[in-house]
Amino acid sequence: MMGSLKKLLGLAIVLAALPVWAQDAVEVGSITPLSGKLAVYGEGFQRAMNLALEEVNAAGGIQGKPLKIIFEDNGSTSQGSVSAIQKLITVHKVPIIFGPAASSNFLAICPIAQQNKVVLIGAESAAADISQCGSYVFRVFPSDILQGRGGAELAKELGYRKVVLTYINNDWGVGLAEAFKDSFTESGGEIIDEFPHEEGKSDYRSEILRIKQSNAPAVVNLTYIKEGAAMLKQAFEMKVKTQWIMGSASKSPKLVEIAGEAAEGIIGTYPTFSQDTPQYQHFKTAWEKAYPESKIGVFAEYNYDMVNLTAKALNLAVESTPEALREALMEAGKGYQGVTGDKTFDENGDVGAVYGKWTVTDGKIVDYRK
Amino acid sequence: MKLLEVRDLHAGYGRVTILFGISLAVMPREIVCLIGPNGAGKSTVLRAIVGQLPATRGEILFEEMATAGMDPQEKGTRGLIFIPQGQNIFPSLTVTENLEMAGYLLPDRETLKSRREEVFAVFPWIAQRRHRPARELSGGQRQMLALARVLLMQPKLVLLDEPSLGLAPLMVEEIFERILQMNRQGTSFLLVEQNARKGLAVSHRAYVLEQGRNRLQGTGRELLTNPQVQKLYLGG
Amino acid sequence: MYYLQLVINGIIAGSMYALFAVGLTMVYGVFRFINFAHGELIALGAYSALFFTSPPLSLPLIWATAPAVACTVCVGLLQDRLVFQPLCHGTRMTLLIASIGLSYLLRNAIQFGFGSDLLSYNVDLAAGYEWGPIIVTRMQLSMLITAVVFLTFLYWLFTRTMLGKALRAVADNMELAGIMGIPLGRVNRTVWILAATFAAVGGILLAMDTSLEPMMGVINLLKAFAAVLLGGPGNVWGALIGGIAIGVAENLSVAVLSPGYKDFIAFAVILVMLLFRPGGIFSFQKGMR
Amino acid sequence: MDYLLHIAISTLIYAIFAMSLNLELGYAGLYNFGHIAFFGIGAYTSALMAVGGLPIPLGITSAMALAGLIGAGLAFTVLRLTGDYFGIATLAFGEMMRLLFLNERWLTKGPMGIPGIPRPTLLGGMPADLLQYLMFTVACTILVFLILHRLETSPFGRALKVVREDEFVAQAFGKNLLSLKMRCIVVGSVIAGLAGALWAHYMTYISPNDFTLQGTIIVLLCVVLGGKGSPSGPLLGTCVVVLLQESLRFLPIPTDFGRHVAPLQGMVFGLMLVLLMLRRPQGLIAELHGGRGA
Repeated sequence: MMGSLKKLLGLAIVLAALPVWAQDAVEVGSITPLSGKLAVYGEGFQRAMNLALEEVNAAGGIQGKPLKIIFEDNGSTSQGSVSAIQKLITVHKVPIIFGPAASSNFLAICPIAQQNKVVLIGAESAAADISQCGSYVFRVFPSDILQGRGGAELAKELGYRKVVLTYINNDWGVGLAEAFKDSFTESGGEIIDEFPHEEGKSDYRSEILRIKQSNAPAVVNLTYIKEGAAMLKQAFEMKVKTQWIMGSASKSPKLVEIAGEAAEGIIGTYPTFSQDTPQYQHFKTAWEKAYPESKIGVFAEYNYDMVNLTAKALNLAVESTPEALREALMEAGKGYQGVTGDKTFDENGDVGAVYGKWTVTDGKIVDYRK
Repeated sequence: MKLLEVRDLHAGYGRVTILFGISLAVMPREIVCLIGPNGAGKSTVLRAIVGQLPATRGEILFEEMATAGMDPQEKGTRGLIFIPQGQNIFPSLTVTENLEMAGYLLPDRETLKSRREEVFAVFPWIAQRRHRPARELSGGQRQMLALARVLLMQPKLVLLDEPSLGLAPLMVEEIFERILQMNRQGTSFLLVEQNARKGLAVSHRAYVLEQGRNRLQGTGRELLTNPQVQKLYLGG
Repeated sequence: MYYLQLVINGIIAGSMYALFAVGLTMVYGVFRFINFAHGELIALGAYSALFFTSPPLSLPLIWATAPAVACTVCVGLLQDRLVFQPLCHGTRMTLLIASIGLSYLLRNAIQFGFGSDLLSYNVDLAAGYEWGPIIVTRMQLSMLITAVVFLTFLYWLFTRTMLGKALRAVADNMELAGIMGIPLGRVNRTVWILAATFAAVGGILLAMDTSLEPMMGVINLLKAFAAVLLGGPGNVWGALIGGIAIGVAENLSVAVLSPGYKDFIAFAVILVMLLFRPGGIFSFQKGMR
Repeated sequence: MDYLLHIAISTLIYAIFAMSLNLELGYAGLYNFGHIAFFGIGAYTSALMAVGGLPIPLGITSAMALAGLIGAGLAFTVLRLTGDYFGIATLAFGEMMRLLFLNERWLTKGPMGIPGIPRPTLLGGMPADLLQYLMFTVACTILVFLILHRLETSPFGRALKVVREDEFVAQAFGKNLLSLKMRCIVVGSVIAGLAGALWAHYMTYISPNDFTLQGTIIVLLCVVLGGKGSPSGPLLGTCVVVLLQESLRFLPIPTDFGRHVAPLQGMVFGLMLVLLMLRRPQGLIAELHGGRGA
């Protein structure tokens, strides 16, 4: 047994000493949840990034060299994210890293990126705190504060002064709920009842009953796909007649697929971008061509833009120092019109956003119009 | 013909050997008792005969057939039954269900049914409590139930471990009464008994074991009157 | 009425916990270890039904149930043959850790095979049935009926058949059962078949209610643990009542506490039970009833 | 280089944590499935105090003290339970603590977690860099190792061993046995609290997600793999587990297959546990210490 242990250790040492891939490509890193509870989304992120990658390389890559993304799994945990970023920084020496989904995981690695002067870009992390992470941290996804405000405006626009607020009990849900509450009450709205719901459960009937009990005309439900679908379905079966106002994370064909009829008529906010732009049309056709068997995933457009924007920045950069790359990214963002709209970064590395409204009609997610 | 014959049996738990060459025999229609001090290996002999312990040396013959390689079910159907000490009923089963568990050693369900009625006739109190869980029974009643189950199986030989353990004297009387009764109907017993006086009184023959070896043997009466046995095991 | 509805929801949620807990408690009753891999049997049942309803077979869900249960049972029996039987002479902790390992292995195997995407059977929706102010959905009704049917079957098996009685006897005292000529192998297999069947059917119901994901079993397993302990390990009817008690307690808690603490209730119940009644509500002895 | 330092630091912190579990599991035979809770209590205590501006040494000490105190409370209530009951009770305790971390937002910031936990500063006032932090962790590991080694050879340790090996003797111990186990849990909790505090200051970020049942299971694997009941066992086990986990990152895996890697890794972990139990339930290095077979 000691012998095989030695072999095992030997193997690990050999593996650690393997040569890093040849430097004839420009490498960037990506920390993606390929396992754990966010793996549901991770595959979609990866597809979107690969789609953009192929296009970048087809168009000549980075100053003649192909672009390459090194994917590191983080197991959907902050610990995994730290391991992953340490490896990306020291073994692969990548200058730019695409950060992990889930704000808690993103926040865990921010200080490391900042300290090592590596550009960190997020495509899904919405927490307000990320704005304060430092000069090397960017995101192509708008902060919660904006979405919270957008949600509050939507509720008011629909004529609801009193709502029930429920949110998924994780970093995303709590962050967004705070932002929504501040914005909504500030402008005179009233929250009748407010409670979190647990992630990953299959029975939310009693939570729905609590909603039903409050007789709220509208419910703001900031939740994920699985939880959202289960809640909508069970509310439908329990004949709860209320207007559901959802957040961006529920805007997924998967939710509509699972909840079916129950998803009809829900309205949500999302950081909008017009689907009529040539950029979006191009993205949509490309996706359908590349992945005919799967629908466009959540935040796929942001991941797609992130890779394209990074490629533009790398092409713009005059040298490969962190400072130059940072500058190049700021520069690349200026007025950049991606699938998800304008990606001009402010001094915190945040982008602005227009909040659109989506609704489900006839089993399809469409823009909500009065 | 000997019903059971044990020749030069060595056995033990793991590396610890307890039996160093025990030899004994039980004839048909006989009650044989094993007595001896604590740790002499009396219960171990029974366990080795039913096969709960592997014999490291020696032979065990039941009706002149080697028992090595027989599973408990085969021994049971051939008429060799073991009643372990203490926990010898299923407490969470009802009284009737406890009796029914003998069914796996009977040829068919009809036999089970008719013999169950016989048992109810012999033990009216069992019939009365047939639907109660057996855990409600007292210690003596449990022992009786275990014996009643033997009646149901009608074996040739019963290995009985400490039937009187922890029972009130009156109950002990009754238990031994039943044993004698079954013996008269043709069942042989090999019993281990701490209460040596009582055990010897009901037995035809007995073996005295000491430290895993045969020490003495003789008829129950002979040993009862043997001064050495009296001094060592009969407290006087 | 609000509270009555909460209690009804609790009973139905609890009857699902009970369905899982019964299998868990039977395995405990006979083999004396807590099978962490039971959760994966739940997921496996759901996923194999998905396999049979998808192309190329595309069976209707109702027909897919039987082969799905059969597959789960096979895995249950394989677990027993390859892992638990060889370990049955070791300590109970060895068995327990092995079952944790198996749980990991199977869960990841499911993810390997089906991916971690959310999947669903696409069951049609229907509005619930109303009786005055009380509303019960069709899915809830099917869960309740399934639980009642299966547990009634179990009751029949345990009290009316030789095999069922033998199973209880083995749980009581395996050594004595062996001496009595009860075929231990057959009884052991029966336990696994029953446990896997209950898990698979429960898993399929859960998946019909919501969706499928590799973690679906684990989430429900902890509740099942609580139910087992509440009822006293090895006590099948205790597990039933324990499951319902936990379902009711956590659903009632939603009315007063933050639903973020819904799980907390189940765990608190476990702790309190263990402290004050280590043997469960009903039992003070081992054995299966 | 930083990557290697990172691996070294996390291995050592996990090794300390594993050693603390080993004290309970390997010596006293207590299967504590909620051990991660003490890691979490340590991490949160130290992090909150440091973020609140209190000196870090005070934070770490308080973390250990609080973990020990809660450990004593837990031991007091659940020690009467044996075997799997103890396991389930502690599992419930662990999950309850996690839910507290998650839901008591006024204190722990809930799921948002606590970012910006300071690293210990050196005399000059500069935060420790990775190498210095590694030194600090190494010192802690050696200290814990020595204390545990000392315990093992002390009458206390021998008593524990006897208790584990022989049920009858254990019963004869009676009340003393309870106090022995109690001390075991308290010491184990204090050390787990230390590991948690080290972790918080190293990661600079903690959230309730770091303290799930999964964490306990990984550490359990470390302990069981290395061999229960010797201080070096968990150390070795942790090294193997971390190396296995990290070396997977270096396999040249095609991107399309990438999504299969994580489940495969999980399958390997699960299979390892099962095979270990089947082939060597006493762990990898038990034979060096003359450990008993299964």
